[in-house]
Amino acid sequence: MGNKKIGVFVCHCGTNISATVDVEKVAEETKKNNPGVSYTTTYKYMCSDPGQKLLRDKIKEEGLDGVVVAACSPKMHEHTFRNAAIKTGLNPYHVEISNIREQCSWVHPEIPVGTEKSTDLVRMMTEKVRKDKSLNAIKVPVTKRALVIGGGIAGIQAALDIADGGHEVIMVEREASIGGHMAQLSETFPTLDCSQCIMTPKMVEAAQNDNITMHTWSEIESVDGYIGNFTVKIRKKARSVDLDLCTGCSSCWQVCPCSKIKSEFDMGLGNRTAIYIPFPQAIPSKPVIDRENCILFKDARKKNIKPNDSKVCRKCIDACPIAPVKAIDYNQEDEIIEVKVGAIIVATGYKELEDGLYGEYGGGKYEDVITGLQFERLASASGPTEGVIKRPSDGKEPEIVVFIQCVGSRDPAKGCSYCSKTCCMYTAKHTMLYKHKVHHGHAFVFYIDIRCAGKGYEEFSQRAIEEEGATYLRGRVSRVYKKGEKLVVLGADTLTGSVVEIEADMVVLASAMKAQDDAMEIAQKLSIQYDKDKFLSEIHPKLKPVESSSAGIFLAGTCQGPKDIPETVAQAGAAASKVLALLSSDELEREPVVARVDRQLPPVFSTCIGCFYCQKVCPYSAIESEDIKARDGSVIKTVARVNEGLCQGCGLCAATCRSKSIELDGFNDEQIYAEINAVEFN
Amino acid sequence: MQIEERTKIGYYPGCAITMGSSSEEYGTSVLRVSEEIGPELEEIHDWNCCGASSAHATNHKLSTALSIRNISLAEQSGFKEILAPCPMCSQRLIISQKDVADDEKLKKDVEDAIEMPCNGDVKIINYLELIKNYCMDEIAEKKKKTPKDLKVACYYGCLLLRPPKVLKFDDPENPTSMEEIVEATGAIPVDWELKTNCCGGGFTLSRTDVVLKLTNDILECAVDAGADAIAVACPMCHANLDMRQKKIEKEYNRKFDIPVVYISELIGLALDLGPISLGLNKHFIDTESVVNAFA
Amino acid sequence: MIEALRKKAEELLRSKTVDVVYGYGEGSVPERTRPVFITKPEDVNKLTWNKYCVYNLTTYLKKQEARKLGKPAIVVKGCDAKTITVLIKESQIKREDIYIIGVTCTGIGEPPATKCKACDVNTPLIYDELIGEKIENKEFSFDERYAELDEYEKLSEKEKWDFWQKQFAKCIKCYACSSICPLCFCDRCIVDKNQPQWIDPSAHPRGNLSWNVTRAYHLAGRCINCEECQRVCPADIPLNLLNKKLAKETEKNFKYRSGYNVDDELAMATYKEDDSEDIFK
Amino acid sequence: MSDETKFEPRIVAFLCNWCTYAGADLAGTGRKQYQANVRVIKLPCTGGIDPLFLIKAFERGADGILVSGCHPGDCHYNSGNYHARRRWNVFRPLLEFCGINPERIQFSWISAAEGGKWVETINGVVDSVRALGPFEGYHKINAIGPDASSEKS
Amino acid sequence: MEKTLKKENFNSLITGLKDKGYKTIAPKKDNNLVMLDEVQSADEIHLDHVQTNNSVKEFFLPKTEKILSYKIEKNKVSMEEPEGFAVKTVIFGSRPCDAASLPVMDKVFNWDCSDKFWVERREAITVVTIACDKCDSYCFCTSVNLAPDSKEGSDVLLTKISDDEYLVETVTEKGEGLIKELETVFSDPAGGTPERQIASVEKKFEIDKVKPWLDENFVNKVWAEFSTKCIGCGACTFVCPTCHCFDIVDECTMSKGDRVKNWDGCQFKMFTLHTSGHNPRSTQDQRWRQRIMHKFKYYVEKFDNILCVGCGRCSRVCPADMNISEMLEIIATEDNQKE
Repeated sequence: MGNKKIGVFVCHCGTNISATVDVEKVAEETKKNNPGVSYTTTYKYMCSDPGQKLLRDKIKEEGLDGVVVAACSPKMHEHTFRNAAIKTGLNPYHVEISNIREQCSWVHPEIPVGTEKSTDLVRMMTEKVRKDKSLNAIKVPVTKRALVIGGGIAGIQAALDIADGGHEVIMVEREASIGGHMAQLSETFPTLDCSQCIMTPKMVEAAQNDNITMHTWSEIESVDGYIGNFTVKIRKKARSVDLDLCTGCSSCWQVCPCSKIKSEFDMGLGNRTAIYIPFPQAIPSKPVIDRENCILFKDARKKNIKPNDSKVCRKCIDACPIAPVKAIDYNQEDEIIEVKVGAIIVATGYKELEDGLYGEYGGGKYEDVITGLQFERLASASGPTEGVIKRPSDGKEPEIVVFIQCVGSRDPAKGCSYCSKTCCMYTAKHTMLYKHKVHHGHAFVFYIDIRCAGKGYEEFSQRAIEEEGATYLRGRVSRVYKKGEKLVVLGADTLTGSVVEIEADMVVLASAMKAQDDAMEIAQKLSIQYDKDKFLSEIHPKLKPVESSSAGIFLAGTCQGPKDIPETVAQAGAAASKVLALLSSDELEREPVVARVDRQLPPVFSTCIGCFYCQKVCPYSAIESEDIKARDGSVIKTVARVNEGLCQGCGLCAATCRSKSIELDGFNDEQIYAEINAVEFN
Repeated sequence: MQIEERTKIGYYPGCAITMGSSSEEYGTSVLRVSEEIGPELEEIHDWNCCGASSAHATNHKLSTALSIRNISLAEQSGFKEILAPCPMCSQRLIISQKDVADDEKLKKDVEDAIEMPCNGDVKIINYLELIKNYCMDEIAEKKKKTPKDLKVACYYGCLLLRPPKVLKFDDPENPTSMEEIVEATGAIPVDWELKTNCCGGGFTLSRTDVVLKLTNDILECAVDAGADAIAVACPMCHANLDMRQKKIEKEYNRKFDIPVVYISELIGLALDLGPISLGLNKHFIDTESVVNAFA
Repeated sequence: MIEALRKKAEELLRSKTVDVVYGYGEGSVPERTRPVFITKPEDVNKLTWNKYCVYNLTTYLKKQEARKLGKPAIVVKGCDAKTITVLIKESQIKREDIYIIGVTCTGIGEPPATKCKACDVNTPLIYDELIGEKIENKEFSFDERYAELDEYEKLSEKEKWDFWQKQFAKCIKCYACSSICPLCFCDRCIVDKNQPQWIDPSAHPRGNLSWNVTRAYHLAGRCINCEECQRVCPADIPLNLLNKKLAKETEKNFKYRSGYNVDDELAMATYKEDDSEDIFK
Repeated sequence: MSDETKFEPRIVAFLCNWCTYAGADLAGTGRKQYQANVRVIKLPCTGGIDPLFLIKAFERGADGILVSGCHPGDCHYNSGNYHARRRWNVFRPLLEFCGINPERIQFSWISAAEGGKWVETINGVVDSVRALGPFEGYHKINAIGPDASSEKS
Repeated sequence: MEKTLKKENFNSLITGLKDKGYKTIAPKKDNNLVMLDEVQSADEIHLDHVQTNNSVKEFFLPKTEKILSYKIEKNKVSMEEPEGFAVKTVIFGSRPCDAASLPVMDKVFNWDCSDKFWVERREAITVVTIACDKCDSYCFCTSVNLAPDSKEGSDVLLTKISDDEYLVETVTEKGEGLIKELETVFSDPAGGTPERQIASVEKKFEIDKVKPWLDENFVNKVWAEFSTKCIGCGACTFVCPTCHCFDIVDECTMSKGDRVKNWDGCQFKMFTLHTSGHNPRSTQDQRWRQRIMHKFKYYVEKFDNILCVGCGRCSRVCPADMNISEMLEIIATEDNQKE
């Protein structure tokens, strides 16, 4: 077992490694000192095609049955080099990576130090390789169904792509209708086509696609299982309307008495009734009762009785034409349904920074200081003002509008230091929409830098300045305060070095794009990583932008970071293609890094004594008990057994087992012992 | 009078409002009111300048030592809390306390300079904090006069609230503590925008033009908001708004004639204390309209 | 007490409720008793009870030689009974497989063992039959129960190291400590695993330190403080100090005392969201 | 500077693959320099780190050990770090009781996004162990080896 | 050549030995144990005990001993055998039964190959035994053809004749040489036959009856009955002066390693475990039988010596109070013979 022929391939990585590590010396030292090493070489780019060809050829020529590639982090190319080994017939789990770039050459500048450390790191891996055992991929059945969390443009696009790929999709949307933030926009840059016109067809297509099952007004309760075999519990919040019976005829929300409720869809500019559909093109165009504000539910709560027993107001149910059973049901309860899916796409979108955070700009006190999305609603034909730009306070047409860029973004003091990427474009769009609707009006824009970097984006923002005549002032606004009817905007214009004071009728804040409030909760339910701004983290920013840290879970859209619609749709397509690849095979090959309980010939059978500590600590309850029986059926001993399908390879059981009768393949006792043994400091 | 012995806190007048100084009416009204309500104020023996003016701009160690000396004196006479009505003093004392706490070397130098230890657990409060923490119920209880629709614009200026991370007093963008006190006296606080705008402060001598512009905006905004008087809690703001008002009127040929009173004077009037004893006769713009409102 | 014990044993054997009674018999010298396994009713008068019955008989519940004799009744003091609770929780025995003869005890061993100073199980917490009248179990504070450790915890780092190095140097790796321990029931102990050999079998300071630390750690949250390991150690190493230190840390951090309640989760097999993490940066 | 003159502490770090190892990689991509005394051993989860590994690391000459993984709640395997936390809350006082300075075994939570914290932590461990000096006790018993009976310590 | 040793001369004896380059081992109190250990001065010596907890075996066959060490540099292996492990030593105050174990074990250590670690130590160590003036119920030396004052294995035998004086009898040349070397320390006997204080050890069983029974009773229920209480801990084999089984294991790191000889014992369940998993002696009664058989049958057949000196340590240390003399009494008693 011990006399493996090991090949060591030390990579220059251009100069990333060889600049601070003497790769030749490492190779030479390894050949001289490490037992079992029969071939060593160095190469400029191991991950390149010729590099991998070198690897494959040497495995065959030298008859290697163990390989150590000393290069970048295993997180980068472990897979690449293991696939190269597969092609030569060598079991991939005899290939180990020494991380001598991210954790050595890049962080230790002096050559002697880096070289010595790299030699140690290589020795640790050659020792581990000597103890590596062949492991074969575990075949696991794949549930041919995908789950999409979030019904915005990202979720819709992903769901459509997967459905077109012939697979079933379950979409879960928290609001009463799909559409997300894009539905709230008026026109979209850079082509100024109206968002409703390009999105509504997609929403309808998604609704009518029989591969897509849509759950609106629903949230994810819990996610268990692993790639190919997720079990997801969905909480269908009580709508108080039976979706099958209701035809969306609108007679109920026409008669609803309490109609002064601030509409979330209209960002508080318009009102809605207690029983409502968020916007005319809502899909499904069936209402939901807002149990917080409906006077019937309030009364029921006060009297602590069943909602249907309250007689305070029955207008909507009376108006409902559906017979014999009414489509409205006050006593409807939340319902938990469980679905099995093979892959999950997270498209939960973003949240616009609330303007209350900015005391300097009136902190939500002045009605005429609005956010970007609120301006979208003003400009939108289906908005509260049917597209006429009016001041929310007195409805007058604003003569002078000041747009303030980077409100919240690029401002560490207010908690987000990143750039929200889309505000420069949508502010330029806003000045155009404003000028198209208020020809004699004048738009001022306070900016730090204009970042319009997409295709056709620069031309779009230049058009706002040259053709639409918007005045761009490079500087920040220090204060906005009300003076009579006007809003005084105190700012600076750094290009002329002067203080600027504009008496405006309306101020639009280009608010930052922040992660959803419950982003952390979703991440922990799916056990995927999130960054310091609570945006969900992709495994690798360049090479794996749509894959999350958990296998089988993908990310699309602004939940992963600020981006505009074209990028979101592109990501949705990418995530969908990953899912299609996953669902294309009947069986899924899973990393064979799973736990294994000791099994021996009689009379010992197994060193496991059946204390089942492992079963108690296993997060995936992947450990069952097995009775070892004698020929006459009597139980000799009860021992633990691992269900390879459920085991995720965390190694908790191996560390808890006192007699070490259960070990994790790939990180078994001998391998870890060999690594620690090889750490020897001389 | 309460039975139990009234809590005693240190009183640090500072150069601007002590007896015989330019804004002594603020000091006298604070002391006069404290004889009626709130804790007993005892002037810190042998207090010195708080190092606000030019000192803190030119010599950081000197100004810190000056402030810390006052605090150490208070500590030695057993005070746990010090009232510094003038915001320039309270700001300077608080910032010095923080500087010394954060910088061991500075602390050692300061202690050597003032030959006294400073362990910095004394709390510095401004006049609004004093009234809000101790006197709100007493005012309601002891109020004798309620003014007939006297509309008052509360003006905080900047030093009471800034720098917010250090002073941690009220909401730096939209403070309400003075409004609450004015309401307690029976007057009606008006909602206006420039209550935290700077009045130009120390530039009143070197750049009078800038001060005129800033104070004009403030007065204009207060008058437009329908205020009959402006309440302040800072001698510098009072000087710029009251003493300069005639010059502003001449410069911008606009009549304001709006009296600028200290919040302590308002409380005094509500408690029916003699206007003279509150120093109301020492203002440039006649405060008669305010006094009559309380009649 | 002895008469009641013998009468009960005879009754159990005659009625075939059990096939064997694990009890204490006369020792080779008056000051010692030895485990006896009574299978015939007429041998019951070999059973005795006195202050020398220090042995924790529950260790035989996991020895095949004893269990070959059939369904056992077992004589247990309060401290020994706690072992049965742990064995049940670690699915090593089923409660219905054994008949427990509890004996009230007010202190065992000559001079009395240190565990008896703060003993709160004079009456066993679990039994089918109780010999001797029930004694109200006293409550002892956390400090009283771990008073024995204070003297050692006060030592400086160097003094602690030197003390334990001197003690561990005496260890001859005879493994009497783990053979006697009723909770060291692994068929193949970690020290017997030689691929890889985590713990050096040799009796030199390096091997002795890793053995004694690992043996103690593997009893964390399990040891019920019966002090047998310390009694049987031929090199007279104060082994129970290590177990007691771990019991103290387990109780301090997780409010868990081993062997008192058959329902609560085993300390080292579960976690709480708010476990203390002041040692984590 | 050869070994004799200046003591260079030898640190072994057991890192969890999903968080701290990725954090260390991030420090690499950020080119954040730190001291090279550490040798990293990657394991799927801190929950998979057995106290035996630490004893063996000391037996192979380590002066200090760092165990680091995901922040509680972030574990890729849900509860791995919770079990680990419970384990170390008990194992470390045992070693301290036997006279091993607790500063020689340090624990920390470092997420995949905290490259800076990795550099701070590892430099902190190296400096604090350098202050403690070489692990005399363990090096001595490693050297003695088998013929302990003839050479009384 | 008759001599006496006064107690007050102990100090000069110890210092004399030190000057002559001897290392001195003597019984020392170590809280509630009496252990044979290196002493520097006489007042450390503790003599009013029945038997030391450890036996002299430890100084001839150490509990752990490096028999070979190797280093690997640049793929070349260099080996090295330990030198100087046998140090000129005097064991002062061992008991006659301990001393008697040495010649018994000489036979096995010089059997098909002479074990240099044992032989060189035997030459280097001089055994000065003190006859037992008291015993306890565990001692049964008289039952195994020995006595509290037997001379086997000793170089010099001291016998207590008064509270502070011992009669010195040299047994071997090595003993004589030692006495000559330290002439001054000893004094001439006062004349007349000194009254020797010797313990009287009651005979427990007839040794001659043991082997014949063992020859017939490989299968017997007494083995199981007696050994049910044995927990297989191995303490008895480690403290026994005549148990000499050992295990060899390699302890190595990447670049160097040691081949180590450690005590082992037939009572461990792993002792006879085969790699296949089969264990010829899987239950404790088989192991207990093996212990008795080896000591009183196999060793006798091979070397014509009983591999037991009756010191009683195994019975004293046994957690389960299994008394070996009690077992032998059962074997040697009349009615048992027939079964």
